Amino acid sequence: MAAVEEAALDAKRIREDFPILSREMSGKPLVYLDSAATSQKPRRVIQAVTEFYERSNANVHRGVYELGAEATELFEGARATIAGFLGAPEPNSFVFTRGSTESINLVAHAWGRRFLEDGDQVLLTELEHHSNIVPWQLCARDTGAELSYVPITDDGLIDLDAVAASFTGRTRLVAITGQSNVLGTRPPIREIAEMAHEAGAKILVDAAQFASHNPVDVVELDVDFLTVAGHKMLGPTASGGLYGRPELLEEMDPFLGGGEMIMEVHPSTSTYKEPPWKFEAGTMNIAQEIGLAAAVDYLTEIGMKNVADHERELTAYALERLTAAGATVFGTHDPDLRGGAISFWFEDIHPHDLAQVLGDQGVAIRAGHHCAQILMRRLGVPATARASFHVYSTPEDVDALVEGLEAARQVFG
Amino acid sequence: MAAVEEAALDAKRIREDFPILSREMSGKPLVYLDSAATSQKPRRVIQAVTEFYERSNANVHRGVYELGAEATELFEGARATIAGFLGAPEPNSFVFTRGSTESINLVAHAWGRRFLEDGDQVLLTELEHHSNIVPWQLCARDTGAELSYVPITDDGLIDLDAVAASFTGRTRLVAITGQSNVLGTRPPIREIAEMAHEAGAKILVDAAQFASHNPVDVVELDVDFLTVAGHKMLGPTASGGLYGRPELLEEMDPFLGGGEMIMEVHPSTSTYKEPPWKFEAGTMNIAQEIGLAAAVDYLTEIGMKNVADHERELTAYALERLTAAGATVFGTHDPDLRGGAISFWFEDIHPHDLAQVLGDQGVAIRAGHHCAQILMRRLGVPATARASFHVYSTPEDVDALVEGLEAARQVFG
Amino acid sequence: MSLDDLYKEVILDHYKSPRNKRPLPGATVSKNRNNPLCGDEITVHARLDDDRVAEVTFEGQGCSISQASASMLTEATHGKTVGEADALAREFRGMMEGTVDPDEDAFGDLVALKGVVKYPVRIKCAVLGWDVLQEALGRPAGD
Amino acid sequence: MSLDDLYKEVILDHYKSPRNKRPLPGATVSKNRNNPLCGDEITVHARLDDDRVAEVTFEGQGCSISQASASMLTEATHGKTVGEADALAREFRGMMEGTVDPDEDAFGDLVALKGVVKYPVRIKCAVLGWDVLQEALGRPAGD
Ligand SMILES: Cc1ncc(COP(=O)(O)O)c(C=O)c1O
Ligand SMILES: Cc1ncc(COP(=O)(O)O)c(C=O)c1O
Repeated sequence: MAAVEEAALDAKRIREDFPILSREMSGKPLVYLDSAATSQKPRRVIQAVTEFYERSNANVHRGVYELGAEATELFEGARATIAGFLGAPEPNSFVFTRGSTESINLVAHAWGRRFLEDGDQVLLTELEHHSNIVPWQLCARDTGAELSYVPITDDGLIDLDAVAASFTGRTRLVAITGQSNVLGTRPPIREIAEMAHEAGAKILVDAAQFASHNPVDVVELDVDFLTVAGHKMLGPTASGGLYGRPELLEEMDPFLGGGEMIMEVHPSTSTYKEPPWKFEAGTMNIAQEIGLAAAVDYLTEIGMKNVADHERELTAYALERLTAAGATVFGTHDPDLRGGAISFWFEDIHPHDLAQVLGDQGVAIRAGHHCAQILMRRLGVPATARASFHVYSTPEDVDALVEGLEAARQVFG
Repeated sequence: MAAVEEAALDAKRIREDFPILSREMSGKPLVYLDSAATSQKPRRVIQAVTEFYERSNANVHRGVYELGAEATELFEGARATIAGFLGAPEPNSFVFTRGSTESINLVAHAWGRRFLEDGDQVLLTELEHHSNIVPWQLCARDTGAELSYVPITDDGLIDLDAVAASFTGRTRLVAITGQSNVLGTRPPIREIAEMAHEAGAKILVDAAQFASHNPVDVVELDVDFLTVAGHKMLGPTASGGLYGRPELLEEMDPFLGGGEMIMEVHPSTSTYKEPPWKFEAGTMNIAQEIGLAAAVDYLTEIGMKNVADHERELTAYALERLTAAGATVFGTHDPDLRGGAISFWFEDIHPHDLAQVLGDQGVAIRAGHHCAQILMRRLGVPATARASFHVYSTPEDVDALVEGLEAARQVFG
Repeated sequence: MSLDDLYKEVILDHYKSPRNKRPLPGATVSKNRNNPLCGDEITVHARLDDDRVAEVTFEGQGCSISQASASMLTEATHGKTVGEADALAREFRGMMEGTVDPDEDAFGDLVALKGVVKYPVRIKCAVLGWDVLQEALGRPAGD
Repeated sequence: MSLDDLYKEVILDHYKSPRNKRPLPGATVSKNRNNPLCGDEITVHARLDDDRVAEVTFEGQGCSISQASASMLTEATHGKTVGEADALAREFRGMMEGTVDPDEDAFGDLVALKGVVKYPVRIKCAVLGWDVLQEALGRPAGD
């Protein structure tokens, strides 16, 4: 099988770094095919968190004593590591948040409510995750801005003509996924950024999936905001952040108020620190960002290009085997145009039932709307079954999935 | 020494549960007296996090497979544990957040911006931490509400007459600390809640310090909101939450928008889940809340009454020794009226220099405004030095502090 | 846990050959709801005759559990008074919460759904049709 | 790290007996700033005579590092041109960032502050007075 011969990375060896992968589920070896929901964590990330608590735990930015300085160095060092991973021009253009959802809400408050006006347009796409829709709905409610959605092609792709046709004279922001968590589709971000800027609009990329599976360079992509979900890129839950173009971060409102983001507090007004600290109120997710930096180091050692290649090989293999087994796979079947989140429908079996039967075989896949109800309506299905990959996924995982489908056919056939 | 003879808990034994306490700092055994900034973590909490990642990691609420159900059970089980610890009437009255700061911001957005109107009053006190001031300033800016501050007595206490005198016909909310992070002062919450309710106002208690050192019963205190900082009560960073009276949570706006907090998403509007999930957008701090539940179990085994008693004993001892050494201790000296955050000034030595010299002796204390600039102005000092305790603190820690003062006197005397 | 507990014969039978799955001309009430988790959707039509559920049908789509439960529901409540149907809905919910041990006689096929209790994520699927029914009967349940 | 590197004799001397710590009647510029981290506060007064810092004093309160640094600053910039004073401020900041190895002659007592580099939290204290000076000279530095 081609995928194995010219493997981009040694997934078998990598698997040994992930303690959870040796557990069983429902009495069978665990086959984890739900990395788009959350990734598993390598030992090194878990240890980075443990070591922080066992050796360096202190609150940051304020302690004069050595332990406090150590914790601050680890925390700000994590910022530099993660910013560098994204090609950010400077560490301080990366704001720590709990993940992609909080990052998008941050922009919707600190930039959106500050700069959007009645009648302005925010351009989304039919691919978007609820986390890149609902914050804009709430922002639109407060500002009078309007949302519109670039339609996808029947193949689940974003067509540049469709994007061009969606701009109005009032388009102020394009908020778009870097990689669909349902179809794996990757819109042409570089080109859309150019169109946005020509139209005088900003562009935000929801990179919850994109950044965890592809090399990212925010300067080359020329985007204004890019959000990161640490827990999907081998990092701890509650880690992640927001890259923001420095000039934009500078002029934005604060988001959450509290300790650490201020310069001076008077009874009715306050002055704020410079970005990124202006957006980091109260005690932050210190251990988690340090863990995410360990994940980023781990991914960098593997090489993000290899991660993407591995994903493409697995996706090609899975598309071939699922289709042969009789599944209907949504979105394009061209593995060069998509990442490895594969949504499918199998015979008359409801995805929920399918996932249940598969789960009983030790195979973890997701069933549902994947936080993308707008896309589900466009696809004309109430839900899909979804398999998704990360560095530790193997062709054997795909084989187990396909065998599981046979079991489901027996129960429901 | 009295404190040792009738000890409320065995701090020496407890210390063995905290791996970090056996490290050195600046070449000396670590004497950690900065628990009000963040507490250290017992092995059990660190292990709960590790075990989650090694054995049960999956995204919650959505997985049909066993691993997903397991993770959901641990996460919702943590909610029940923490809610129970606070005496909350039902687990679902506890919303997960990153800590006290995010919780207060949540209320300032979801309740404040929804219900406060031009000219309404939000009543704070001069004791408040910036995290219980700045969110209200931002909310006031957006709603036209006004902030006022109950003055403290010269002893750093909140006098009920002063509270009564601060109410206006337009008071809608009293937002008050449960325990000052600077002076240790504990305002009489039960009585103030009664006054607030009589005036038709709600009461929010910032329990970042209070809940980590005292037994809490939200029903008995009769408060409307109470915020918790997990990292200060032996839990992981990025853990914590908000207790909210169920009827209030019910009628509040959403806060952050995104996946998981919705029922149905349509292009321009959405419907939301019931509380608490309505306020939990995107992937949450899963491992962290599970870690916090382990911390709560640990504290419950020790007994919060013993934690409070231990703190009182240590505070009494520290007040006595610091005063004898020539330090000026701010706030009341009555250990029954205060918890163990002890701010002091020592001779002509600036707190920052003091903390530096102490740090060199292995003694970690904090120097600065402690995110309480309004209180600093009231005390008439630019900064204070602060020592603070938790279950692992001992009279010997206080002794080391006092010895360190002698060293500082030698450098600066 | 074994899958056989969940996907019992009788459940699969109701799923594959649902009873009373059709529109109901002359219905006096019709209510609709969906379960956003899995995209299940159920409409319950009922013709109420005085205080009695004279006829009840359902329409919708979804997983085997939600569809089988709705199918069984139409059989179990047919001819009952509104009060009896509501009581049955509440008993059913009790069974799902593990607080009620079902009376096999009153429950009939519904007993087969007891296995769902062990799969917490699926409980909402089993309860969906009953929520809609109670709403249709004017006895809405708390979520 | 040793405390002696930080609290050198000369620093403690400037701290305990600050030079030119007083108001400056006839000052042509006065600027004030504080460091919210530790509550340090410094005002710099200068009498500029053409392009020259004819006289410079400071007032304020704060930790030994911020006060000693300000005291040294008044000695080091006295009589310099605005351009020279600004250049010194930049060199000083370079020393604090570890990018400039100070010229002992030009720096004088200021060299003693080199030990602060090892205590990152304290760098802001050392730099505060210089920030104010540059602002007073109309050459504000980025934060
Ligand atoms: C009284 C008080 N309120 C609020 C906070 C902020 O809470 P958190 O650390 O959870 O952001 C703190 C801690 O810094 C505090 O001591
Ligand atoms: C495309 C996409 N956007 C946003 C999110 C939400 O991000 P987070 O999990 O960090 O809240 C997800 C993950 O659920 C996602 O797949």
